[in-house]
Amino acid sequence: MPSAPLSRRPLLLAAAGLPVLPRPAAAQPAADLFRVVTSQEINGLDPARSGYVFTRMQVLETLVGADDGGLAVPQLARAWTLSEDRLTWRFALREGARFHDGTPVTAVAVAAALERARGQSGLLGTLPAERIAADDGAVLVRTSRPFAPLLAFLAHYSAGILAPAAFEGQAVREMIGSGPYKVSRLLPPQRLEAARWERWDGPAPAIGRVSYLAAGRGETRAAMAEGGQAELVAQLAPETVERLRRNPRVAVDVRAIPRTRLIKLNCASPLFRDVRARHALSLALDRQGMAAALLRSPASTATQLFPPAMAEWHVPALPPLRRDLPEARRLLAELGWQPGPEGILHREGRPFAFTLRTFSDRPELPGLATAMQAQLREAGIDMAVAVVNSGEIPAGHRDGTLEAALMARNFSLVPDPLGTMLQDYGPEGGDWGAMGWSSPALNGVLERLGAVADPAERAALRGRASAILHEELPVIPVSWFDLATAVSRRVAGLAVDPLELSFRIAGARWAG
Amino acid sequence: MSLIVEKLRIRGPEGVLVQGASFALAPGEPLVLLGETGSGKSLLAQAVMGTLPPGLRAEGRILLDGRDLLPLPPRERRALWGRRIAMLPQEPWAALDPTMRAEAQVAEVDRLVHRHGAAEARRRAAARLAHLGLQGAGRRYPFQLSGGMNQRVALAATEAAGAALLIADEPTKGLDAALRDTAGALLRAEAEAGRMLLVITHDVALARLLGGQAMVMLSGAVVEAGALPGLLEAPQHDYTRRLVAAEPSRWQDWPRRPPGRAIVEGNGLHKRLGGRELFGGLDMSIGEGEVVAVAGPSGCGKTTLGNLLLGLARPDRGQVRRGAWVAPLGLQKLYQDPVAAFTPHQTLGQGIAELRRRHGLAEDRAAGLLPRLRLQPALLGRRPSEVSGGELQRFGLLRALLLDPALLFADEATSRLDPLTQQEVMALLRECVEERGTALLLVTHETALAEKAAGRVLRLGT
Amino acid sequence: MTLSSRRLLGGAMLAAVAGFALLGPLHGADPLRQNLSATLLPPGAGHPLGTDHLGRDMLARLAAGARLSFGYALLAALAAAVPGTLLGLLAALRGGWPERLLLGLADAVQALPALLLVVLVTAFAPGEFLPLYIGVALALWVEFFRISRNTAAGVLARPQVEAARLLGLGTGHILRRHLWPEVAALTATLFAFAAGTAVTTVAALAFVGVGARPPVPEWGSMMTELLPYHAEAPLALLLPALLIFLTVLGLHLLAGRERA
Amino acid sequence: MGGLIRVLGGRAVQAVLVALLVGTACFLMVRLLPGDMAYRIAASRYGYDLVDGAAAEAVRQELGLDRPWPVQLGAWFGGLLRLDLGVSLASGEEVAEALGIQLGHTLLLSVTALLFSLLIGPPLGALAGLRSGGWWDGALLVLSAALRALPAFVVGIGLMLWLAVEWEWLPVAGVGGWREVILPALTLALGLAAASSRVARDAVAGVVASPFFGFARMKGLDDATAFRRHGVRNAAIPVVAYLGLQLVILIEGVVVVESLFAWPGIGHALVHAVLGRDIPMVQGTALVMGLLFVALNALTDLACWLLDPRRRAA
Repeated sequence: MPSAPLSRRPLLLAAAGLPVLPRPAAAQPAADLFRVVTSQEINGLDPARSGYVFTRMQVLETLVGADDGGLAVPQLARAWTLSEDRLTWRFALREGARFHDGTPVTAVAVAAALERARGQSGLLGTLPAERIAADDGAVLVRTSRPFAPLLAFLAHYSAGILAPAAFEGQAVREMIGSGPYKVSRLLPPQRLEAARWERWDGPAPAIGRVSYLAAGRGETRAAMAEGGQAELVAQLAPETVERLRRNPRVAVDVRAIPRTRLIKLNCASPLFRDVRARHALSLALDRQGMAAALLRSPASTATQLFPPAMAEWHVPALPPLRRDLPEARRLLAELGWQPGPEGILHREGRPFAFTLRTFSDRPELPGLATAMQAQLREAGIDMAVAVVNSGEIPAGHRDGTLEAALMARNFSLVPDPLGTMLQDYGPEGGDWGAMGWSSPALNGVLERLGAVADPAERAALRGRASAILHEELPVIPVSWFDLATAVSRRVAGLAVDPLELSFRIAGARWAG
Repeated sequence: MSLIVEKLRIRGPEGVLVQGASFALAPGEPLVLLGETGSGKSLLAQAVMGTLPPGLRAEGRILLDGRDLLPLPPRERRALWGRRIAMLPQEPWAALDPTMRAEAQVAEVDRLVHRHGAAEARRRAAARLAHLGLQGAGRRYPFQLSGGMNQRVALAATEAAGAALLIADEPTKGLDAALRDTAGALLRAEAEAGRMLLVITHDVALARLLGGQAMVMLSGAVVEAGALPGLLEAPQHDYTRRLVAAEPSRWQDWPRRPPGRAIVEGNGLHKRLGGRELFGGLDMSIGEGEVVAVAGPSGCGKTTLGNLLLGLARPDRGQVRRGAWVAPLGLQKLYQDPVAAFTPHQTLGQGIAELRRRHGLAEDRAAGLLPRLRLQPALLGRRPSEVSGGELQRFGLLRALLLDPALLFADEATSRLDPLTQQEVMALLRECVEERGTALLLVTHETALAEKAAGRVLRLGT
Repeated sequence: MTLSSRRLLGGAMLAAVAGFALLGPLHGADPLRQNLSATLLPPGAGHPLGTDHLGRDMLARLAAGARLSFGYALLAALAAAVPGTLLGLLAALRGGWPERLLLGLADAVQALPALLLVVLVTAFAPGEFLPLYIGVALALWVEFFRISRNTAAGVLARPQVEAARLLGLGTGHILRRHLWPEVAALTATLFAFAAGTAVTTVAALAFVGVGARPPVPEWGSMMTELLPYHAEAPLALLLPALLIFLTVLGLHLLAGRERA
Repeated sequence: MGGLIRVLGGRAVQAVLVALLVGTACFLMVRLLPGDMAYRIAASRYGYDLVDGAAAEAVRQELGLDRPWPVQLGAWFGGLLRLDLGVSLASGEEVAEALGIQLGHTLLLSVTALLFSLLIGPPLGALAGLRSGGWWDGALLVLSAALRALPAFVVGIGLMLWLAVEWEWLPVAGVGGWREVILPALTLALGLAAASSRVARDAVAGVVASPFFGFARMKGLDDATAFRRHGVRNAAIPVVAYLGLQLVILIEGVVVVESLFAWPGIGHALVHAVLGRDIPMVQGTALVMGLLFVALNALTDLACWLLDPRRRAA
């Protein structure tokens, strides 16, 4: 093992009075075990709750998967067809697929699992499906209206297919999937161990055993990567990325993913009703500073809502969002805001003050909120920060008490962002989208997008939608999202999935 | 085998504490050091043992079998402990390990100091305990044994060590008369068995019991020395004379007075304590100007009876009636340990001032009482821990007298005092009875004292 | 070390922390002023103690934090000490069923995880300081109650109290002259620890996500905020700990009596 | 024997009190919290990205959150009598089942931490007590104040970087084998030892100054023997008695340490349950923690009873 470069860690240890001695021989990990560390816990067996663990660990399979670009690829379904009327989908299954209890994966079992998943409140519940049934060895899904994003929905982890024996009534009692790895030990909410499923019908995975550990703290995850105690560490905290890059043991993969940190504003409130106020707020933000200092990724500075990674929605021609304090002040003055005591803007005797709700599930958010607080203060805006449970944001949206929220929105919740767009920026707004704002023009564009098939027209429509959101700013983009993953150099052939659908361990092998 | 002490002088930071004491000790003949608290007699014992408190320094010579101990390094002096010099602890119930059985505490000396086998050590310990009349007590813990039994366990452990020189510092402190006699006999037996015995005490009766030689110390100096009991029969020095005269058995009887109106009356009193019946169906009354003593061995319920009469405790059955004419604060008490009866957090003067304000008493009351109780006004500025036990007990009396009590309950009020001080405090109590007509309830384990002072003696637990 | 020199040392430590709190602002930096292009600077010119992850001046933040943490911690300890001690005295004096009731309550509260208490109380007003410390006080009062009740019960059994009663000196006198001086000595030591516990509990709360509202420079929250940067700026992480250490040790030495 | 029964009986009463207080207090407080409970529960069920009004409404219907609160509370106590703690609102698991697993982990962690702390704290404290006023006495005071001043997460990170990353002796975090328990247990143990070393120091100083220790030396026992025979047991009594109170620190520390070291214990579960408004889980967790506290205290009572013959006789 090469000796580590001089780090500042010894400083901390020395400051704490601990001796820094030469390290002993590295602790040898158990052979043929691929250890995954992430932040997300295992909350139960039901795919609707913790499916992401089991699908990413390739224990659980969905009918279809998605490639890096979000296009559907075969998984349990080896092929599918869509009827003329674009209402009936027919999925042919892999013949040799077997559940981990040894029973074959039949169309009946798949249909039953999907039917049950629809009954759970969750994403699949919103599917406009009329009928899911087995038909002559294939799975038939009939929708009530043409529904293009169906494949994307079926790729979602909550649509994971469990064996009939996994259920006891409606409840999931055992994790019996059909993927290349079979659960050998489960210690919820922290740990999962799985081993190669010997009767897996695909190419046998090169790596025999896998384990999953949920470590909530970024520091812990970073230390595990640093100490060579994990082969894959997902969701690295930004401040640890730089350090890990210098670590010869791991390769750090940082890639933009279709997720954006943004401020949701209550556009119905007098503060933000005028689009100029929203622009002023946007102009007051130092996105570059935050991206550089807090996110450690200058490229993640958001210049518009959609990151370049979402090539279909990102419009390079849009004027980038920027910081311009004098312009922000000018816009606010135009709206009648005058500097008052302590430099806070006042209008008709009332200060420009509001509370921003955010949450610590994503550890960088409170820090960003604190940074923005100071930046807005320079423009004379008094923003308080409340770190709350994430549920307070949709709740506040519903009861109208929300003034502003800082959050991260995933546009590939289902691999096609259109579903998310419809949910967030429709006429009623959305819990994680616009609030008190609606644009007939945008509604028209989105409606058209669902019906049109011509690629050129679709591209134009998407560009139009992006432009409207950019102009109106119902939400203020702050930064795009980098997914940072550390992969041990002991591993080869592992490509990080930008959609976070799978860790893709089955396709990896040990290096050297 | 001998101990010779030559011109032993002990210096402290504030001057000389013991001025050139010399004596010699031979096997078989005890040496008793008599004197009051603070006379330096304990320092003498500590100098021999090598346990002087830090800051004190001994000069002169202490020859044990011809070897001078004073120049020896502490480690070598430690090595003598148990094997050559042993010290019988004060208050043996505190000197025994509360979590170890009695026999083990004796046997460990044989096993760990003298390296006998475990079985042999146990056998020896059992024999020693049996010899001291403690058959069957070896399996018990110190808290399950009486004070006297604990003292014998400690003696057995000391004996086991086998030192030729045995030092006993106030071995009868806190013991009642019967136990004191037993302890004296045991110590004398040690001397007769051929040990050198040095006993430090203020108890003249113990000295008489032990016999041998005696030295009387006063303010760090030896004022008189001689053989017992001759020294006590014909004391030369004034202090010795007073010491001897202070023995209660030599007191004059107090005048007997007819009791006046009843102050308190107890009828059919029953009381159990710790699962044991103290008394059942006891009748008792105290009249104006009367002196009543309650006597008996420790633990017989003397204090409890007094507390019942004062209303500080309730009887299980029976009732206590107080004379209608008695003022609400007309019953007062003097405590065995005066230090515990005062709050340590204020000066005596502050305490008295507070009492005066509370009850609206005239300012010169206390001032007038001070000379009567032979108390210096300067003492008022001190805290309870900064005056002597005798002085503090007189302050306790002063405090009670301010309230014109009809009855004073003196609960072993003089048992912790030096004989002379005891005599002095008792004399003051007598004056109260005679001049003010205050009734007195004396609780004491000293039969002689009870008989001299009281017109009526109630014996409990016999 | 003699008692008085220990006290002197303890007083000096507290004076140092207090002086820091008072003199820190003289440095002139705004504890809230950010500079995202000068984050996590080591100590140097302009920033004598460096900057934090948002480029805020550490000296200014620590000094402001001293006023907050120090003040609030003492307040929380006081809020626990006063009712706890009073209830303890009351229980010992009154005896009977109120005493049994209070003892049972204390037992039960003690068995309740203190963190749960604090989390529940703070959930009413997230990020506010007062509930945070009220929650801490709610958990801490039990120890004061116990110590004062046990001490008072011990004192009440002493002859000095019986004598005072016989002398017709009322309960007020017993409380003032007999119980209080004994209880106060122990309470003082406990107070030192309670104040320290308050600061570290708030830090622990901030760690599990129930802390002060940004951008308040409170020592515990500062440590939580700076924890991710432990490798880049270890000093910034340890400075608040150093101040807590001085406060706890100072209070401990000042309070005197040896007791854990 | 009667003394022991009385002591343990007292603990049993305490256990019942704890159950009543914990159940009611948790329930009322969680109910009184601002914000909509259905949203919180839905958020912890499906992840915050997927919560919307519909999911919350479904939760509200499913769990009967519209029922009057006395009915809900009564239902919980009724279940408790049947040893049924209900079903987690968030995960849908049986609370008792989930706690069973978590409790095992927390017990393993706590007991290991307690053992470590006993190996560290009392011996160091005893050394200071033997020479009270000496240099080590002062150093230990400073050390224990430092450990008290450092929040557990800072100590934990330090140990993690030192023992796991720098030296690679131990796993950084996780659960599964015996090696994983060492770091979190050590973190907790240092905090505990900071306190127990002070108690041990005082106890030993007290024993050394006691007449019975002096008498043991005067009997001729050398210092080491005297301490072994008469010091250890007597000094151990207050230390063990104090352990009972210390357990509070332990249970507190568990929350932070479990979250830092990804240890699937009960403290971790408690924070999640409170943040997620999972009332049955909060009640169950707090109840188990409270009863754990009572049970461990009963154990220390028992230990004191065995150590101290005076208690056995009482």
